[in-house]
Amino acid sequence: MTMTKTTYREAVRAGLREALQRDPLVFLMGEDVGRYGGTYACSHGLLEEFGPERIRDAPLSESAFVGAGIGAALGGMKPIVEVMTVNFSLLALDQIVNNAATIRHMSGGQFSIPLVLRMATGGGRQVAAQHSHSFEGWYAHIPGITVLTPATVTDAKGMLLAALREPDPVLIFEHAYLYPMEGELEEAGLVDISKAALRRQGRDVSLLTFGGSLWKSLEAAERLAAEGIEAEVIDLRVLRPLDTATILASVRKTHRAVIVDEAWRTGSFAAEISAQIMEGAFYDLDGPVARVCSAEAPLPYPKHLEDAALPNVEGIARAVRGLLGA
Amino acid sequence: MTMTKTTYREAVRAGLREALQRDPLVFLMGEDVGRYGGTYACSHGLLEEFGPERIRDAPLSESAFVGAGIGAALGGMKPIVEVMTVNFSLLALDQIVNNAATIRHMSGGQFSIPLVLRMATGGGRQVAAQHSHSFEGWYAHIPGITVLTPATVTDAKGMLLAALREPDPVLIFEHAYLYPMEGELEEAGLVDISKAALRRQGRDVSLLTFGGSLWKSLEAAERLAAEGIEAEVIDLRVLRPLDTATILASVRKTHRAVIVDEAWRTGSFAAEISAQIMEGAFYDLDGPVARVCSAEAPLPYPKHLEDAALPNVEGIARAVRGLLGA
Amino acid sequence: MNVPADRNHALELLRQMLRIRRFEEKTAELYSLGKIRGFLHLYIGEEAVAVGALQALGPEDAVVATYREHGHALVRGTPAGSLMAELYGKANGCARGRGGSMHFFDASRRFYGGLAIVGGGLPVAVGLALADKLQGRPRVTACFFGDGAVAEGEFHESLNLAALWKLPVLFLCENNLYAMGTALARHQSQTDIARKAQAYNLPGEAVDGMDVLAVEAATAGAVETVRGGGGPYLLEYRTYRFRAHSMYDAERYRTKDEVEQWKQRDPIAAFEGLLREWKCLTSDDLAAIEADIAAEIDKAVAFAEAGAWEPVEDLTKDVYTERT
Amino acid sequence: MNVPADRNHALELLRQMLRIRRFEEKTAELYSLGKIRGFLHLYIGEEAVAVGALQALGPEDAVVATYREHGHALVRGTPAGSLMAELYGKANGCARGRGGSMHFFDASRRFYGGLAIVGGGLPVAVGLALADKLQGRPRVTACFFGDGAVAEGEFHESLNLAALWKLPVLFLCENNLYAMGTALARHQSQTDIARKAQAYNLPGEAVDGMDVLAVEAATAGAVETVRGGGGPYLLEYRTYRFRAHSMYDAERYRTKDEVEQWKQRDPIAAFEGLLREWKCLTSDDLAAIEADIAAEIDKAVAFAEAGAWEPVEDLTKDVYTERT
Ligand SMILES: Cc1ncc(C[n+]2csc(CCOP(=O)(O)OP(=O)(O)O)c2C)c(N)n1
Ligand SMILES: Cc1ncc(C[n+]2csc(CCOP(=O)(O)OP(=O)(O)O)c2C)c(N)n1
Ligand SMILES: [Mg+2]
Ligand SMILES: [Mg+2]
Repeated sequence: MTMTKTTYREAVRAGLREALQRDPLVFLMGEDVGRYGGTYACSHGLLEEFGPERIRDAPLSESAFVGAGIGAALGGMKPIVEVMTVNFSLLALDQIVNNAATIRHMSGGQFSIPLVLRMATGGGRQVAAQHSHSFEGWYAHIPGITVLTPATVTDAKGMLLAALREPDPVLIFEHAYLYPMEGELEEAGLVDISKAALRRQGRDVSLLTFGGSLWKSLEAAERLAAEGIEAEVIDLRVLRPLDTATILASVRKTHRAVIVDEAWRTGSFAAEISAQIMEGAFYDLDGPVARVCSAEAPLPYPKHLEDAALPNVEGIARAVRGLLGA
Repeated sequence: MTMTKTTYREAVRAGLREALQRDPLVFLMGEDVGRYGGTYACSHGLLEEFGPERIRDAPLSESAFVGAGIGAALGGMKPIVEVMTVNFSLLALDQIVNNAATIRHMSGGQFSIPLVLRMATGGGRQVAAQHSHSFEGWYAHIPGITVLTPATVTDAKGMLLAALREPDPVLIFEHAYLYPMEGELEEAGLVDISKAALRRQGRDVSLLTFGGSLWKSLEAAERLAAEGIEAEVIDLRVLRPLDTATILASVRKTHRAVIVDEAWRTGSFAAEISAQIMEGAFYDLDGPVARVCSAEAPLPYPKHLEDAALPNVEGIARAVRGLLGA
Repeated sequence: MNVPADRNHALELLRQMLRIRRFEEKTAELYSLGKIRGFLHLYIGEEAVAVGALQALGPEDAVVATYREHGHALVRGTPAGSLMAELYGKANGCARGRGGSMHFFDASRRFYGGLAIVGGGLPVAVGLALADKLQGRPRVTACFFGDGAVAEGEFHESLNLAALWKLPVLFLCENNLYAMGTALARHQSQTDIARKAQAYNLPGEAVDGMDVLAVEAATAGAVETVRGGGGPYLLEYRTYRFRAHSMYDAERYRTKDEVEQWKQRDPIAAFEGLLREWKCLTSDDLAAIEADIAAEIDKAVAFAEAGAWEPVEDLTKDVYTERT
Repeated sequence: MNVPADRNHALELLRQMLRIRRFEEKTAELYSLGKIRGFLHLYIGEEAVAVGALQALGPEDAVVATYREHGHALVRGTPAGSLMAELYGKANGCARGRGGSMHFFDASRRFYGGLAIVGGGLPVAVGLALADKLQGRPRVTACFFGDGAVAEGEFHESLNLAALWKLPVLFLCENNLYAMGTALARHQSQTDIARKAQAYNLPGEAVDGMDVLAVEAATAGAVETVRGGGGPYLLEYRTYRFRAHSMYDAERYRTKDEVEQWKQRDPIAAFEGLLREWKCLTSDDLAAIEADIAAEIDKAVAFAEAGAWEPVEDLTKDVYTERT
């Protein structure tokens, strides 16, 4: 297993490059992926390397180019479509729900749509209400698609490559806050996109989370460890289909759980996790499962309000202490 | 209190007519609300009565006419916008999330958007995968809007009139299956749109549901009563802001709950209800809360598969029996 | 059209239009019997469009259609039995019964639906054409949609994208003057749909959609341009729907008179008249064609009746590809 | 323009353009100091558009703008201090600090954002105009958007709706030749944006957006038509953004040369030259204007610096209207 220090952004880029090199059917399409180099610079340099046919700048037409990705996949290509951010993906939602996720089943299995849809997600960069959404939980509601939330540099690259092997649509949510993050890129064959990952062992409580909130949860676990509380941290990684077994195994061990999800609390994906624990591990619980989510308000611009609105390390630690009566 | 026998469809129409008569600022806009008389005939006759300025047929442009409803509300009107069905509302979702729900908060409270958005929802009429969605749970995730799910003829009319008194956007989901349903229309002043309703008293289990599933749940309760199991049936009515107090009070009494929601199970609003019970009544529970939802597949056309996919009376009863070990 | 040389072809056009007409008349009957359920949108009156347009395509080309697609699937070659079974919701239907009337699919004929969100097929067609262009295949994708779809944002986005990238798409607008109950002038500020092509710098052309030969000729010309690398093409077929929008429609939005006037231009009757004038068709010919079609439809109904229901256990099959 | 009679007005045009320029230069500086965060999109180079266009509106008219709206809000009359405080995220900002650079709002001036989803403002503008029409008020709504927005479906849907219903909307396209890093010809198959008006049967006109007088004249003409009940109007202002798209942009998509050439056409320098030629402007005049503006901006910064942060307890205030 080789290990390289790299950023999340570079890991995404390395994944894109490898995919494009490996398979002539792969191409990248989206707003400003080419000449601009990608809003988050994930595709910087790829236009020069692969040319404008395979690195396609699209007009501001989310519905059309996502739909075109679906059509291209139906036509035998392996499109990677980048929607600049999850915020704009609402404009393409009909294509995702009614075509990408549905055509295989509705046609009686006649058609495959091997489409990979990438988008940046999440808040925390002071870009205010219309640019800070976390809708990956919404997407995880839709049967027919796979929903990935890479939180590490290894997953940032590896999940993309694994997604391209899937015969059905895969959505990848890259937390915009993570792009500059450095980490160790492990290259040890194919990354598994069916399982949650244990990121930290613990016995007192399970912290269940994904994406950008993983790092906050790990930091909270460190803080709690200093207080003698050992939190187990599970990175869900795949929101659909969910690896319920790993979640339940952890909860059965710790008997307590806190779910951390950056979406608004009501109707968050955290609720789904809580409900599944209710259904699968009720008798193992020593107390109610708690959720740490975003405040129920459009995310405001100023840092102090943004910090107050989003899940934060102290808030997570406090929720755990609350559960333990500590 | 006067009581009149009427259909759900007629109750909606009576609400529309009363609103239009009462307030010259009210108008109705949507696809085929005028000359066609409304896809579900809810607005039949209104064009003749109120004229084309107030009963406006819109082109197939969901984003534009929903956005125009937002703008008209900002401009001092009280628009009732009909999106033919929830399936097509995805095309207008950006307007709903990023403008309707957000502008008040984001502007620091400067603007009001007294918009009422009505749409038909749900499955059960063999119209297949693209016309059978239940997205009211998705909408209930969005802070800034109110989400109503009238299940009775009284609510069909009364909630519409109450919604028009709100200064902020209200979404009303009318289950398409209910339009021909007959019921007693109670006219006893304003309908409350802040509370869930107890539709049936019971001591053994709480059935928590809304919209089209209310009637299935009531029927299941009858079936269970014959077996000696007394189910309490709560009609949530308002998905956002949710009346958690009523839910918890019922669960504290019965110690058991089954949630019935026509959405796909994973990420359904039923999960939110389950999580809230976890958080608010964990120690009152005699067993895990269960969910009865739709199968995780696009809804197929044939009746036998549709019946198998959607929550049904026997499935609800079975879930209750499962909880009670009966 | 060269009368004697093309007689067989001409008879085939007539036969195809009649097939659609009779097939749909049967479906309306079966709908009242409760054999077919859900939404059923009939194409009756518009047959010349699908029949004329689809002559121009080869088997490698692709078709994307709407919920009003019985005619397109029939002409494209999907067996009537497979379509009828689909309407019944039977497992021997062209989409295993899951789609019903609005969602015909046939991979073997590159028939990509039967998509029922208005405008939703256009981006998919653009993508199919993109795949062909990227793989250097000389194929075209024909995308059918109604006049109502022209108001949707996806019409605009798709035409721009296709023109920008010079993709081999035929945008085929079936302008039947109504989007459900909303007349063209009530949903389009510019009622000349073909003219909208200029906004995307692509060729646009209006055609008499009641004249199967005009439809065929115009479409063949457009296909030639598109296949030759000329980029997308917009055709507007001016036609009319004789029946209600769907089986639930009380038709309050148009007069009986208007409908009657358009029926005077019935594309089948008109073409039949022409063929008789040209001495290409005798009453015996017609009777033979009708008998053929009647037999085909009887067989289709029998096939549907005999079909099995998909087992309930398969409900979630093919939500995802099965992993082996 | 009648030189002597309009001298004051001409100086005001210059002053407004300079205000925007200096205000934004200050914001760039404050951004590097970390006083302003998030996205910051500068309007520098495009000042003639907002300044010229907004002359034509009265106080009852409405404005809908994009995330690149500092200039529009300044010209519309929102005090610079209120805007600067908004950029700081302070509670004395024009949106209580919640919106920041992309979301200026000012109800008292009918300024409806600062909306940052590209294309998202157009339907809202259509609705504002609809409200006016329904209430018989002789108002117009001016809706600004970029060339990039023209590709979005909402452009198409909104123009059709407004034209169909003859609503008093001005569709004002600020064509600065780029949508972020994508050049016009790479996002529009038809680069003549004004011409797209024909697809909606409404008047469209292209204007030199670097010439404040041309902008003013064309917009005044359009407003007259629109206010007179002529329905919507599309204006395309041909302009150029001198700075990066936002503060994060490495500008790989265009050459320094191209930018330099456009800077030769700087709308402020050009108009200044014209005024000097006309003997309407002396160096002293200019110095006085600059001093005025400098003082205004200093005051604005002081106002922002002195502003309080909104209390954290108010985070969820105004998600809904408070019930009393
Ligand atoms: C996005 C969307 N909005 C609304 C509908 C409901 N609907 C189905 S068909 C139709 C009319 C479409 O008219 P047109 O495009 O002219 O096609 P036609 O039915 O005339 O063939 C409507 C409004 C839909 N299916 N999709
Ligand atoms: C729907 C949507 N897609 C993408 C973006 C990201 N984005 C912000 S500005 C911009 C470019 C817009 O270009 P244009 O409309 O020409 O306006 P300009 O910035 O040139 O003033 C993009 C792609 C967005 N805000 N909204
Ligand atoms: Mg039509
Ligand atoms: Mg631009």
